[in-house]
Amino acid sequence: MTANIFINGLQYLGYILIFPGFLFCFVCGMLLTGIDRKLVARMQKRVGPPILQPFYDFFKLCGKETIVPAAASRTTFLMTPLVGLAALVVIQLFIPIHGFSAFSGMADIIVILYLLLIPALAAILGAAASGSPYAGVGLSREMVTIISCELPLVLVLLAVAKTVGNAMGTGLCFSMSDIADYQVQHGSLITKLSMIPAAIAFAMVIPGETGSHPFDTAEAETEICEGMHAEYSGAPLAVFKLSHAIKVLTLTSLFVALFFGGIGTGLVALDGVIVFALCVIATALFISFVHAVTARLKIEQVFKYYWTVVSGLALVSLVLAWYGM
Amino acid sequence: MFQKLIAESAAKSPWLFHINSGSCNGCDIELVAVLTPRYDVERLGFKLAGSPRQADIVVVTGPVTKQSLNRVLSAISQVPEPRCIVTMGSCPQSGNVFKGSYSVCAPLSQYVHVDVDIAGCAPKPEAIIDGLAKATEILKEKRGRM
Amino acid sequence: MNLANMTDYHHFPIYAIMVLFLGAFVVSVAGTKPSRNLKNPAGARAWIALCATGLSLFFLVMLIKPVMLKGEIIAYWMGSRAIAGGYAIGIALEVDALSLFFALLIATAVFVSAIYSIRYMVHDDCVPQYYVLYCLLAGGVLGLVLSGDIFNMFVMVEILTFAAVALTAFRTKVYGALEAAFKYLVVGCMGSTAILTGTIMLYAQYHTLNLAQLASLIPGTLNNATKLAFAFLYIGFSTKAFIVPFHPLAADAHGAAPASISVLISGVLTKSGIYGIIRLTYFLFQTMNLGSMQFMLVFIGSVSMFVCVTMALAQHDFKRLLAYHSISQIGYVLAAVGLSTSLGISAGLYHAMNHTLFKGLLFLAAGAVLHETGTTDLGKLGGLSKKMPHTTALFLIGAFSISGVPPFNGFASKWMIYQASYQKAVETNNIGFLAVTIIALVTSTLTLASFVKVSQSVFFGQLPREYENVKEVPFGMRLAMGILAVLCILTGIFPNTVTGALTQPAARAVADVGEYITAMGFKSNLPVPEVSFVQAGVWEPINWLLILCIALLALTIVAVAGKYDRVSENEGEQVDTKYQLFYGGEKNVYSQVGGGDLFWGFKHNWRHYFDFMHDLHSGIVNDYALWAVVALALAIVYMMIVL
Amino acid sequence: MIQFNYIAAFFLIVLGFYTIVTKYNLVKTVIGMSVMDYGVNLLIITIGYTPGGTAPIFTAGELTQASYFVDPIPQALTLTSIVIGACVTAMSMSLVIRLHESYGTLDTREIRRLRG
Amino acid sequence: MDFPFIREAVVKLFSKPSCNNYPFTPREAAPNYRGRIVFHPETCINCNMCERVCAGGAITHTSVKNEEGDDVITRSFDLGSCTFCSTCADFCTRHSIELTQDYHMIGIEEGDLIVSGTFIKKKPAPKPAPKPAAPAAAKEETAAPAAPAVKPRGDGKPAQDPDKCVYCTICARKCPGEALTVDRKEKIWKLDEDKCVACGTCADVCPKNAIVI
Repeated sequence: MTANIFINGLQYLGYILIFPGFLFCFVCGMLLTGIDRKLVARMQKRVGPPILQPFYDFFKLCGKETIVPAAASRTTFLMTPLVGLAALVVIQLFIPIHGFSAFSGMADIIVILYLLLIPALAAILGAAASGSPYAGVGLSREMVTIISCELPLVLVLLAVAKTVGNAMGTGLCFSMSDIADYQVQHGSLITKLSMIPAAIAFAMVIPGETGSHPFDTAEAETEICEGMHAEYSGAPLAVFKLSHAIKVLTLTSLFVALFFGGIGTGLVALDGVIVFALCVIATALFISFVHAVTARLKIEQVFKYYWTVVSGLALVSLVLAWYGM
Repeated sequence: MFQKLIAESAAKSPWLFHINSGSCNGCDIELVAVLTPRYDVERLGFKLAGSPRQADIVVVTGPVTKQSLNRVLSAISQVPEPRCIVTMGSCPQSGNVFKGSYSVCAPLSQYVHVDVDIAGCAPKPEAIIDGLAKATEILKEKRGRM
Repeated sequence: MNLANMTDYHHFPIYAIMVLFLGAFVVSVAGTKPSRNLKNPAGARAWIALCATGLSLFFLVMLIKPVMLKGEIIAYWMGSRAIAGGYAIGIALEVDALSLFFALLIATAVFVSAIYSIRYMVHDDCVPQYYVLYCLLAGGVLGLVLSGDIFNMFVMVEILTFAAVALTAFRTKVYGALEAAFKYLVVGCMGSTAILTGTIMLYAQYHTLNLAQLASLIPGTLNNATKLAFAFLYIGFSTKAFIVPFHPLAADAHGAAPASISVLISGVLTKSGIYGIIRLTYFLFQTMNLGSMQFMLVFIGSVSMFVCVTMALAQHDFKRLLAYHSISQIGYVLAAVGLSTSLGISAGLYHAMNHTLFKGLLFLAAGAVLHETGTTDLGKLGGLSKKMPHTTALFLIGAFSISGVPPFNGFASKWMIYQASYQKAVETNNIGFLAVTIIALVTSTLTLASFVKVSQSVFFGQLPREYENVKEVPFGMRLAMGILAVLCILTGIFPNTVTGALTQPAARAVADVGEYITAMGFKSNLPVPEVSFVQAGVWEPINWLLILCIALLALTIVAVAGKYDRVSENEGEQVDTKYQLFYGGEKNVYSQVGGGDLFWGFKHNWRHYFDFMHDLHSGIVNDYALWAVVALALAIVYMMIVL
Repeated sequence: MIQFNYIAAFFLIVLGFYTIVTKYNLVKTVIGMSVMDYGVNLLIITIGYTPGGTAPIFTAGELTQASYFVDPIPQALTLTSIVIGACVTAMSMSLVIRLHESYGTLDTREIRRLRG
Repeated sequence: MDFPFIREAVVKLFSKPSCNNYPFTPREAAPNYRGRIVFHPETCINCNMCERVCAGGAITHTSVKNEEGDDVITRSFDLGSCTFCSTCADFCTRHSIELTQDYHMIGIEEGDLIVSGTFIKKKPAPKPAPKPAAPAAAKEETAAPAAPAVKPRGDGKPAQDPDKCVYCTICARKCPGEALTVDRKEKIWKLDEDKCVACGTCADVCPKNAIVI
């Protein structure tokens, strides 16, 4: 009995620390960022940094001096990056990968939606704690971006809940693992008519949530000195960069888990996982592509764009889902 | 091992912070040219940082006018260690044609220790890349000393 | 009467009320001369008030076991004057789970606020009178929710309105305090008059004032006069709950009143209004199974939710902002209650409870800031986190709770509300309820935005020079805030326990009207309803938090091992340039991003709406009275058409 | 003739509302509130009225049938209501005095520091 | 929102990067690029024209006497103060200054950016051959009669043709060594033999061709 608990505990610890947890997130997130940077450079006819560049950046920042400004509140300033990172890793644990999730049955899509707020909130609090006026501007923009993304995201997730619920006969289904199981059994959600606008809307939300072009108003390094991270240096900054990398991974894998789950070739044993990974990479490439071909928007344009175009798409999807299409 | 990794990485990802202390913009344009597809220093890991807190290398252009002196010095002091200060163009190194003016405080080296001077008015992008490469070597050495 | 008889728990409801009114009496008898103790100018009178509120809370807590857990309904006839000839002549208290639920909330808020008042009211004159009014207010609200008699409800409403108006105007030197009190008095009196008129009309029809008897008589006998009475009563209780269109009063009153009173106004008075509406719609008229009634409550709730949160975004005063949020959260409660499903009622009550806790906490934090700095203007404050770290931490807990950030209690209850509204939408196949879910989710984010603004402009950012010498607030005030913060976290982490012990019995009581009627001794042929609290989604914060804690722990270990916290900090008084903020290299630049401009990107797109709203809230008492009259007229027309 | 009472009562209530909404003088607002109160009081009293009824006092032997009484409960309610109405008037007048002291005017259009 | 660069992005993704890969493949500067200054001290005649025309004040010289009494002149060019305008090279009559195509100018240590050259200027001490010109320091009258017989002196120093000379003073103003004194009123043209470095600038600038070398 005790041994059993011990082994279970060890297994869960392994989940948290290694596979869908820290190590995996660290490596994959950083690699995705590296690929993104390389790809954007190539699209601009540049050579671009090596794919391992984010790792170099991370380790270099770890070795730098960490300065706490005199005006900052020390604890908040130093703790918020860690909280944000931990929350992101926890979200990653809840996202099912082709039916496998480390902690199934605990995650509902609205919970995930709100957990996604925590990293952003941590960054915002850290920025506020630094006391910098640039960080103040940055955090206000980040907050407006969050508001902008929230409405389409909510609509998309409700549409998904309704679609899966319709198919399962319960009317609505919030559980992430149920959605994954459904897709494994009935094919991925993207094959449904109602889910196509939702998928497009979700894909458009990803750049906004991760703060990538053209929605990177919050971290506009050329106008407001890196915005929220203006006063961060050294290891905390490294953690923020890592969080950003993991956020890309999290959102893309959430996207794939919601819309492209359950695609398998049936040729090899782990085909589902491989297809999943490929889908994640493809989505990341799409984000890079958007990054490369757009210029930064003004914050009010970001808001307008999300609350009209993207929300409109999501609403169409919700209405279609409501009438069972 | 971790320390070695950090020291190795320090040379591979130097981030720049650019301070214009009253420059004519010639050097600034050249510094931007370094980031363009033709020269593309990002392949060496260079990146322009928005804030001095995140920078490793401070690039100063311009003849350090009296108005900007204190600002330049405080911005430089806000860069975390290990850091490397690079003056670019003739102005911060000596004052160039503005030498002797009542409003110019150049050279910068009488206020802070300058690690690398990149000569030229304005320097050619290749020269800037060379200078920055030298700066990364110094950076790595400084990291080793820490 | 022997002791055993006296300690019978059937007497406890009246004790809980009596203790407070007695407290008011004793405090007033003790005279108006301030004591020489500078730390507590009210002297023993403060302790009397504290004891009274504490005792009251104690009596109510003792009732949890019989009423909440065993489901007993205490029918208590004053002076043992029970039913005579089929009509209730005497004055009755009737405590079911719903009443007790609200009474517990009220007593908790009152008790915590009393702890806070002791040190908070130090700088005021006339503190002894403050405690008289305080006890009156508390007693009034408690009497309202425990009363089994509609006329007594009216009397208690008047008492609490009076005390609240007097306390709003208590700091006469405060900008706008008198004005706020007068507006509140005018519209509040219109509301009270409406309640009295409605009561009288019911009496004219049914010749009884007892709630249970009315509940047994009214259904099936609706005529125009009854509908008129319903409209009057509904508007009367709306003014007490400050829901749209009465929200400007709340904003004015909260902003002007002392923070300890703002806690009561937002946490207690609004709850009394909600309680009145629940009693009215579910018990007296039992109209809630009508789609049109559900529609009305949900619609007004959603409008309150959204309008008030956008109004809050436009505010520049800490307490006014909190006041608008208060009404926004009441909108959640109303919308959830209006869903008329057991889950919805349970969620609404849960949110009502959480609202009392976190809004109390936030108002107390605002009071702490006011106490130390003398202002609540968001534009003037800044950087207090270095000077008041505990207050900042407590404020952040409150802010996270109200914004619905997991794992705090706001999230748990909002999550239930989303589920309830979505389930309702699916069950009735009505896309209108879906809109409620969406509005609730968006409002939640806007709330978060608003609190980010507050934390940035009050607690973070740069410290203005004049607040260099600000200190942390006294322990008594921090204790009061700490109690609420702990409750916020506990109710957030153990949502299932809390709903099981408190809100589900209350929701069951709401559903089971027949039991309420029969407990009082009247006949009821209402069936015992099937009550289910099944949700589609799960929220198990313990597991989730455990994982988060492990992850955070692992990170912290790595961080400590990697000497993450070995940072360079400024030493000594003089701030080296290295540790100054980066502001383009400038030195000592006082630059704080103004609280008002933070959400330009959002507001710019909504500028016509904001301009319109600003013009609408004109601040003229006639306009607010006009809104009340229009609301009354609309309510009458709506009731006449749909009921 | 009892209908006139009801009409008068509601007329008074509406008159009170009208005064509060349209008059820009604080004192007139207070008067409006009082008028509203009187309307309600009249309403209550009217409801308790029984044609031909007497005072609800039992004096031994005179009356045997309680139905000749007017309903005593509304009268009790009216007393309470009158007391409350007086309190409202007193309270609002005291506020008006303080408002006049600090604002120097009784015009509601100028007493609007709190808005938006 | 419109996306004007989609096509270009896709095309460029599959085309070769336009990067010239600088530090790994060395690059020549463009023709006529003005880079590092090279100084040829052996041809310098210390006329100091370069110092006078230098806008940035980058050119300095030091003069030390060695034991033989000769001037050891070190001319240094501070690249850290130079605008690379090439005016010094243009003005140098002896072509001792040259701006090369070398752009690699990085200074790490003190003096990395200084280009200098040293040469010895022989002391004109014994004054063997050009004796006749020497006493001119004091006696104007003697100089004037000698004027008609104007012919090149042979040592590279100027001689005046009084017939042609209009005493416009341009030569005096242009003389880098300030060896000439010309007074317009008194009609005096005087050469300081010690200061003259025989650069020939006066002959070049004379509008009347009144100076012969």
